[in-house]
Amino acid sequence: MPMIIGVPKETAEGERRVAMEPSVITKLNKLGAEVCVEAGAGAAAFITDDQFKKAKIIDSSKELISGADIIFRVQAPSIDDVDAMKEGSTLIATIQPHNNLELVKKLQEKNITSYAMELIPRISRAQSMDVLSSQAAVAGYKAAIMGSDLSARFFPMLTTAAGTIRPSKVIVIGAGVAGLQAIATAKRLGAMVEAYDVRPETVEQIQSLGAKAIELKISAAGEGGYARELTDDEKTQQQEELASYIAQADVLITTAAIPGRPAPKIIPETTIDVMKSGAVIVDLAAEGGGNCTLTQPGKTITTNNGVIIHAPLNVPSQVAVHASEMYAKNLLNFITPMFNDEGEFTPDFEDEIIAGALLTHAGKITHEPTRELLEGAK
Amino acid sequence: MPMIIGVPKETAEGERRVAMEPSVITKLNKLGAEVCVEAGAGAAAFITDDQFKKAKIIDSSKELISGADIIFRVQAPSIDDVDAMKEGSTLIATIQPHNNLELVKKLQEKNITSYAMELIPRISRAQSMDVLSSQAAVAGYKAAIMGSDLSARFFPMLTTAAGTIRPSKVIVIGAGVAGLQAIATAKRLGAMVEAYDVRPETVEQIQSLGAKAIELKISAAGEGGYARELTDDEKTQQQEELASYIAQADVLITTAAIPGRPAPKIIPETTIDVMKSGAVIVDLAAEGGGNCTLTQPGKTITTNNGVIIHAPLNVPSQVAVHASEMYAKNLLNFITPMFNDEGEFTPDFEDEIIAGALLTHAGKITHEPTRELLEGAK
Amino acid sequence: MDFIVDGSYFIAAILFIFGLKRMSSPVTARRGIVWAGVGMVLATIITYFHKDIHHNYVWMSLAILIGGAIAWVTAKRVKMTDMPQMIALYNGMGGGAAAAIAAVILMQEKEISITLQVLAVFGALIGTIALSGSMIAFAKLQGLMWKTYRFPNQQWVNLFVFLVTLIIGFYITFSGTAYGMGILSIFFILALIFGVLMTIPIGGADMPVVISLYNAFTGLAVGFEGYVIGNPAMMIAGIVVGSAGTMLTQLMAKAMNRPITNVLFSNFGDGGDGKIEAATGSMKEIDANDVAVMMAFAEKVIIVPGYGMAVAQAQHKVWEMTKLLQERGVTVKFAIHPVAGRMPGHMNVLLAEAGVPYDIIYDLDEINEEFETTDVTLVIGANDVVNPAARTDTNSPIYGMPILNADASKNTIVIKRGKGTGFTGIENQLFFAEKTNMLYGDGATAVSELITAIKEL
Amino acid sequence: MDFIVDGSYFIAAILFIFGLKRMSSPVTARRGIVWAGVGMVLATIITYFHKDIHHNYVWMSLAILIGGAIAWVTAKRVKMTDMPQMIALYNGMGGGAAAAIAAVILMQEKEISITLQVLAVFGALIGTIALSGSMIAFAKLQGLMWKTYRFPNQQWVNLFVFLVTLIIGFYITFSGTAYGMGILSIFFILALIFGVLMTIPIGGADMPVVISLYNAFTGLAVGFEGYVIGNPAMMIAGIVVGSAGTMLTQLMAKAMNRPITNVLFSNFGDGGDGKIEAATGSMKEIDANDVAVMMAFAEKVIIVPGYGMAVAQAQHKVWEMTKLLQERGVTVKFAIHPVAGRMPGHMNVLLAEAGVPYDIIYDLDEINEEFETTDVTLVIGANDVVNPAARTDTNSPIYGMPILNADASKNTIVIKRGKGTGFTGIENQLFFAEKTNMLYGDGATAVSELITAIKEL
Amino acid sequence: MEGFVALYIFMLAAFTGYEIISKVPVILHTPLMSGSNFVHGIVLVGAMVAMGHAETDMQTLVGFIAVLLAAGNAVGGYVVTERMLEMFKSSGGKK
Amino acid sequence: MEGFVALYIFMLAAFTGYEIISKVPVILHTPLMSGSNFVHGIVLVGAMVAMGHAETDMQTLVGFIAVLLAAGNAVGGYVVTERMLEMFKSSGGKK
Ligand SMILES: NC(=O)c1ccc[n+]([C@@H]2O[C@H](COP(=O)([O-])OP(=O)(O)OC[C@H]3O[C@@H](n4cnc5c(N)ncnc54)[C@H](OP(=O)(O)O)[C@@H]3O)[C@@H](O)[C@H]2O)c1
Ligand SMILES: NC(=O)c1ccc[n+]([C@@H]2O[C@H](COP(=O)([O-])OP(=O)(O)OC[C@H]3O[C@@H](n4cnc5c(N)ncnc54)[C@H](OP(=O)(O)O)[C@@H]3O)[C@@H](O)[C@H]2O)c1
Ligand SMILES: NC(=O)c1ccc[n+]([C@@H]2O[C@H](COP(=O)([O-])OP(=O)(O)OC[C@H]3O[C@@H](n4cnc5c(N)ncnc54)[C@H](O)[C@@H]3O)[C@@H](O)[C@H]2O)c1
Ligand SMILES: NC(=O)c1ccc[n+]([C@@H]2O[C@H](COP(=O)([O-])OP(=O)(O)OC[C@H]3O[C@@H](n4cnc5c(N)ncnc54)[C@H](O)[C@@H]3O)[C@@H](O)[C@H]2O)c1
Repeated sequence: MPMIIGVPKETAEGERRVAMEPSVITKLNKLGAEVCVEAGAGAAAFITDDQFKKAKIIDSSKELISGADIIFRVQAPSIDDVDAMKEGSTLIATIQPHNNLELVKKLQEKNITSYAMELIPRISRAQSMDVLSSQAAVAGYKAAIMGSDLSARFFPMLTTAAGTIRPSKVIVIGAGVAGLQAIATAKRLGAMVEAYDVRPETVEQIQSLGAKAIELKISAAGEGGYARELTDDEKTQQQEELASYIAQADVLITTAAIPGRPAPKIIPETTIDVMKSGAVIVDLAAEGGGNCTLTQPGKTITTNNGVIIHAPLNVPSQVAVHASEMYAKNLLNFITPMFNDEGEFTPDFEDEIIAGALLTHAGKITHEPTRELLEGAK
Repeated sequence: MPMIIGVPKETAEGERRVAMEPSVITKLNKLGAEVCVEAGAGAAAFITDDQFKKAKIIDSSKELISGADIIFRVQAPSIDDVDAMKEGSTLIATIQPHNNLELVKKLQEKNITSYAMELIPRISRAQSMDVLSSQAAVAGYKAAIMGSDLSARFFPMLTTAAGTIRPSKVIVIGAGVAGLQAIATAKRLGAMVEAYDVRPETVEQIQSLGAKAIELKISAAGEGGYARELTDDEKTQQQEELASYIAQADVLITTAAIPGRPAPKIIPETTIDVMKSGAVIVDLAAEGGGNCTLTQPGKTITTNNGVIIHAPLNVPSQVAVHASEMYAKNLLNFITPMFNDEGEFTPDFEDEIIAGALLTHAGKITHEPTRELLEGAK
Repeated sequence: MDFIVDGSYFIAAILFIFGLKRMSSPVTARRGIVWAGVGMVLATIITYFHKDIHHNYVWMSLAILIGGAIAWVTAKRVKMTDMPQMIALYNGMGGGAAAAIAAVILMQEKEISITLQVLAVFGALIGTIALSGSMIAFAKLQGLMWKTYRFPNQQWVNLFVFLVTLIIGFYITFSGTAYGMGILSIFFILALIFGVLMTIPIGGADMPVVISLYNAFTGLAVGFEGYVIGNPAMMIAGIVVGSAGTMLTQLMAKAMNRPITNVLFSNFGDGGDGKIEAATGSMKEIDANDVAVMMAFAEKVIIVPGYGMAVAQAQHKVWEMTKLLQERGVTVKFAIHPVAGRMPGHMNVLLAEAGVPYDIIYDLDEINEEFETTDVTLVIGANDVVNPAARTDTNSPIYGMPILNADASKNTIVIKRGKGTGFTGIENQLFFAEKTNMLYGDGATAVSELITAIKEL
Repeated sequence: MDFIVDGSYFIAAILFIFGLKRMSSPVTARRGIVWAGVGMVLATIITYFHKDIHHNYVWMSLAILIGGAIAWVTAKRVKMTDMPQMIALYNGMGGGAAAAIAAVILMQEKEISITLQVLAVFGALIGTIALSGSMIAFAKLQGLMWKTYRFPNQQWVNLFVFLVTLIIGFYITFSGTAYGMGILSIFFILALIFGVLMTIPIGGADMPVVISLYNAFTGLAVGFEGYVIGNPAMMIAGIVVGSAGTMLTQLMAKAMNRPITNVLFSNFGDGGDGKIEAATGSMKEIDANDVAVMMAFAEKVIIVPGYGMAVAQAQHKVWEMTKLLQERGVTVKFAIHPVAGRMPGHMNVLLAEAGVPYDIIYDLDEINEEFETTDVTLVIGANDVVNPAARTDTNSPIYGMPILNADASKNTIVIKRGKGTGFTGIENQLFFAEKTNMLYGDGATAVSELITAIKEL
Repeated sequence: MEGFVALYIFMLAAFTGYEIISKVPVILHTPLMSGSNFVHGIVLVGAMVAMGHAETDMQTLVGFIAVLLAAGNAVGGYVVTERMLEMFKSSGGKK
Repeated sequence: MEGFVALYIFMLAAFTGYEIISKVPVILHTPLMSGSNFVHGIVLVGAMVAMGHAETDMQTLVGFIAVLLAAGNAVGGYVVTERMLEMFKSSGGKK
């Protein structure tokens, strides 16, 4: 009996991605698994049921979920959906346990082996499974596109018979995966791009894309390639120095994040006050509360001085086709080593990556921080 | 007494541009004219009244209009606004007389000297006054941005740990000013761009932007650099040949136009039927009815097979800052030769450009086709 | 002593060779002439101790002083633009000296081997031709005589004179010592006349080529006489110059796009002269190496790209070239005309693609004043946007359009494929202007050549 | 007849010079050897008519036949990898011939000028050294003897032998014809011994340099003996080779990053030999010219860009180089590793910016099989993504990451600035692999050099 | 030939050799070494002359050896060079 | 010197001259012409020798003229070349 992988239609609002892609089905079949896809699961990502022809199309969501040994999802399932799952089956999704404690409990109760993709350790070998990277790349690209679309100005310089259009200045705050992609895209469009990040190694990376690195006097390099939180004093200083740069910006893209914490508030109202009328802020950190104090996640507002603050949620969803493709491939790369040559599903729970992503297993919460949140420190 | 140039706030719906720009005021002053701007005229284009400080800000629209010797506008005024104008004063705008016959009559009656900017002959010397070119450039740029924003796919190729994203194919139909700009912008974003135009000389021009020219067997080169209309047979052949290309497109941008005629219907439903799910059409010809039969001007629709047809009106308005700047400079370049060294307003009605743009003057309709429409052939 | 003398000559010969080698690269050229100069001083001083010199030391020194002083003063005074005729003059003097040496030897009527005799006479012949020919060239360029002089059957007359001279030369060579002063004088006089005849019909524009040819002649004459009097330094310096000069003559003729025979003999038919005088009417082609040197040693270069750069997709190369120039300290700016190319911002798109930073891109208003102070303006595939007709010719379709004042800069180089016109299809007087040179070829190819050439400097 | 003989020698000399000139460019090299060959045949045949040859025609021909036949057969049979020792062998034969000529002359004990005497002896000395030295080099490379041989105070012994040889040489030179066969024999024997002593301590890796040096020696010896027997063709060919060979020796030593003195004398102390034999442990530096030739004459080249290309912003140059290669008919592909650079699609952004068309860009899955059939893989600033440790070293932080199999291709060239590690900070065995060569330098600069070098081919 | 003339010839020939080699790609080092090795095979001519006017048997013998060696130098040098340069054949034509 | 030796020297010197010039940028044509014009000013040496062993007054006179002309060639050639090459001064240093 081959393992059955079920891919339900996403239920979260505004979610257009799907955790499957036609070419991935073929590869899963090769591994020895069978794939079932809910009818219309790919519709929002423009993948028709026809294109999923290598998979079994199942009309009812409940039927699909209850029949599957492994569920592939983009976002965390509803409690109901977990209820419908087989006891002891496997769930792979971006579960965000700290926001979904109840769900985790449910998973534990139902004895479900669940993996939170976003918890995969960011080691070299795991890069091909890293959904944070793949979806951040999508978001970064899209942020630049949204910025150019919202701006009432040209990005590139144009010398025309009706005068010379000066290129827009785009400033990117946070040069992680998303930030770098935003830099690259804005540069492509011909904008003058400057970028800032607290981690000093980003200077070279920013320059390697042909953009200018803004160098302030504060460094916040933390462990494992992530940033640490800044002290209050440092924050104020950072803000002031940055404000003088940001005042020049036509488009400001903010991507700053600190893992497991709310997004740092880097752009206070005072900074926005000095910005140009018609300037656009795309706050990619909206999901974590935003990098601007004025950010209203999910909304687009215009301030009194004419600054447009766009704070989109679930940006990768907007590039649903390719975001789904990359997400599905991440899942494929994650699950591939769990199958042995005979097509049996034998995850190695000792493996650094699997252990890192494992949230619940055999009735236990294996992810320590989540367990602490739910059950208190040991 | 210096001439007074009045710039009212645009009244047309959705019009965000303004026919003035701060640097242009300085230059007009140098010519010997005084400039009055209606309060808030630039707001939608993010130009505050403050920035217009070299001009007199007048709160009331009526007051401004009735006090001005020359009115600068983007779009044609309402009949009321013409009523408010001084007898014998001058109006410069994109009047589109064939769509505004009544207005023309009114202008004639009020003895107003009116210039339709879009009628300026497209000779080398007039390029700096050519609003069709300047606004088409804006539209072409924006079309590519809109296309990338609406598409659920990446434009560029990306080789990532989560697989290689193939670049989008963007096809541009009509390689005039707007089409070329769309090609350039889509190329910049990393898309594979192909373009088609009936005029054979565009092949080299398309290639000069690094894009691929689609060469069909039909040529429709007309007089003066514009295209002629095709015969029905030719049209069918064109459509069929094109359909095979368009089936590959992720984004299709259509800009085909024939001056003084409705936009040619190049993309019939049968072509759209073969397009990919999730493909995007940006129909820049919407103003003229669109190049697709399914186009609904001003609307964005999704067809049954998942093709998104976006048919925006007044695209330049979306890039209001720079579109206004270019438009205002066009007007400046147009009016500059009309002032003599003493700052007197002495238009030379013999001049090819002035004569070409002149719509009504001294109680006469001077633009022959319009006069024919209103008064019948002589 | 003899050993020291010979050794000094040897060192001088080495110095000449390396001096010339250095002179063939712009970077080391200045040191090259110094090396050669040192060799010359060494050779001259040591010659006072030469074993064959028995007397006349004072007169000799006097001759050196007088000749040197006159040459020094004239050479220092002359204007830079008059340099070519001075070269002709000094070259003629060298040819004369070689001929005079031959004369002394032939006058001595010693029995010498036939080889020596042949070379002595041949050296005398070409030295003398170089003398009178160079003098005519000098006179022409200095404006001392009619530019060209022609008469019917000129070529036949010349041939006749030449053959007679040659026959007398043969006679001198093979008559042992039987010839007398009379014959010798006639020989030299005829050679002088032939040099004059050969030069007078050649036009001013071709003079540099002819001077170079006489320079090679003098070199050979010196080399031959060096052999005759057994002086290897003279022999080697002379032959090296003779060979280098021949090569140079060919290169110069090639740079003018004319075979060398054409320069020497074609002017009898048509009025090919005066080409340089008449400023307009012809486009002057230029070589990529030359453009490279001009730009590399300029203070400021402005690049004017046009539709041709887009067609050639040469933007990446243009930027690479720019960086090379910048590395050498040249200020490079891009001047973008508002309607360059075929769509608004066409050039911007391409330059941005190539990575040209915005701060060296200027539009017409910002840069038009600067052309006057620009050493080299490089127009790449632009045409209408630099057409001065827009300023002057009221009938031109582009009259009234502002243009980039490429014609105001000190030198203008235009890269285009051929005689193609621009968008408006009209002629462009800029291409015919005196300060304009054409570098023909596809934009990408031509700029590639420039890059290679700049790198080699 | 003498005139014809001399004239033929003259022509042969010219053919040699132009032949060598052509051999110094890969494009004309093949025709160069043919020119030189024609010169050789001409010179050899005409020598039968040389005025100084009175007898021994048959024996002479026999010697030519035997020597030629043996050489022909061995040269045809030898494997390509054994070429260097064959060159050593033939070169030694040439040196021996020169020495033998000197021997014949010295044996004849005629009164000859001191200059001739000096040159004859000196030629004999270096010819003999070249003979025995080359033979040792041959034996070593052929594996016929221990790789190196050392004993205490070796350098002093060598010096002593050399000085004694020299003193005897002086004696022979200045004793007129008073020296006898005995002294002469001792002289030659000592010279032979010195050649052996000089060569035995030098390691295998340095052999090519040493062979080149002996080649220059033989050239000089031939040149000197040519002077002695009054044969200008030999003289010129010999000296040209002597000079060219000296230059070449220096270039070769430089390519190995060692001064020539180091090669000859340094090996007494440390175990510098065996470097080539030990495959791992050292990175081999390579010259841009060499990489250019490898790529230009390859069928297929794969370029692997990495973060270093981004840092150097070398993408435009890389594309320019690619186009040059394509023009020469080379198939060039880009292999993009999924995590090359520092963000997803980093390389794509840069290559697109430079205008590299998508259809020659391949990702890991598409191209990884192809490395095996690739002549040259050019790694530009990539490190982790081509690190074979990912396949083999379970402890490596990148273990399990798929990598580009750059190490599978026939040659791998790595461009990087120095010994810098990649993102993960680990060593890369690829850089030490036998088929890998390092081209050090900033990415943009190094590729620039490649472009220049390719253009010059 | 007097000494200085020889010196001049040596100097010019050396300069010529130097100029010829000064800009050679590394990959040609070995073939060029081989080619120049062939060129000094011209020593054959000298060996023939030496043998041709040898006066004693001993001299004839040494001459014989000289010719033998020289012929080996010339022929072997040519063949080896030719073979090495073969690799520049096919691709060279592409250009 | 015998004829063929001269020929060899001529050949080598010619080759040397050719190699030196073969790749010269056009802008150096005139200075190089001038420089080589200076170099054949070495004829001065010959002129001095000719004058130094002149036998008759006539010969001395011709020799005198030869030296005069040759000195003019040398000195004038040098000065003119020097001045022409001055333009490569300032910028040359930039590199
Ligand atoms: N910018 C706009 O919005 C716009 C729109 C429409 C029209 N225009 C008009 O277009 C013109 C633009 O002027 P321009 O100076 O840029 O261009 P241009 O006047 O069209 O001249 C282009 C020149 O480039 C040369 N060329 C073409 N291909 C080349 C190649 N591969 N390599 C080298 N040279 C090449 C051609 O000469 P050869 O054939 O001899 O090589 C030609 O003379 C103006 O007249 C303008 O009014 C502009
Ligand atoms: N793509 C992504 O999304 C992403 C994100 C984060 C991390 N990473 C990691 O980044 C690494 C990418 O691998 P990679 O092979 O592209 O790069 P890499 O392993 O970081 O190696 C780069 C190499 O380039 C050389 N270099 C740097 N600057 C140079 C210059 N100016 N010119 C020439 N060489 C230069 C360095 O050596 P020298 O100092 O000696 O010159 C270095 O060895 C992987 O380990 C990957 O996991 C990737
Ligand atoms: N080892 C791997 O293979 C691997 C895989 C993926 C990512 N990474 C590394 O991890 C880094 C972070 O990845 P991410 O994009 O997911 O990070 P993230 O989304 O957590 O943060 C985005 C960026 O915001 C920056 N930031 C945080 N606080 C800031 C502040 N106050 N001001 C300005 N900037 C601030 C961070 O430095 C980071 O660069 C990446 O740059 C990448 O190099 C490594
Ligand atoms: N003389 C000047 O200085 C000047 C100034 C501006 C424009 N122009 C020229 O005029 C041309 C047209 O300008 P525009 O952009 O305003 O044109 P437009 O807006 O009228 O038309 C847009 C394009 O659609 C094309 N088209 C028409 N029917 C088509 C069909 N059936 N299929 C495909 N394509 C079709 C036309 O050829 C044109 O290129 C420009 O390309 C430009 O070269 C010249």
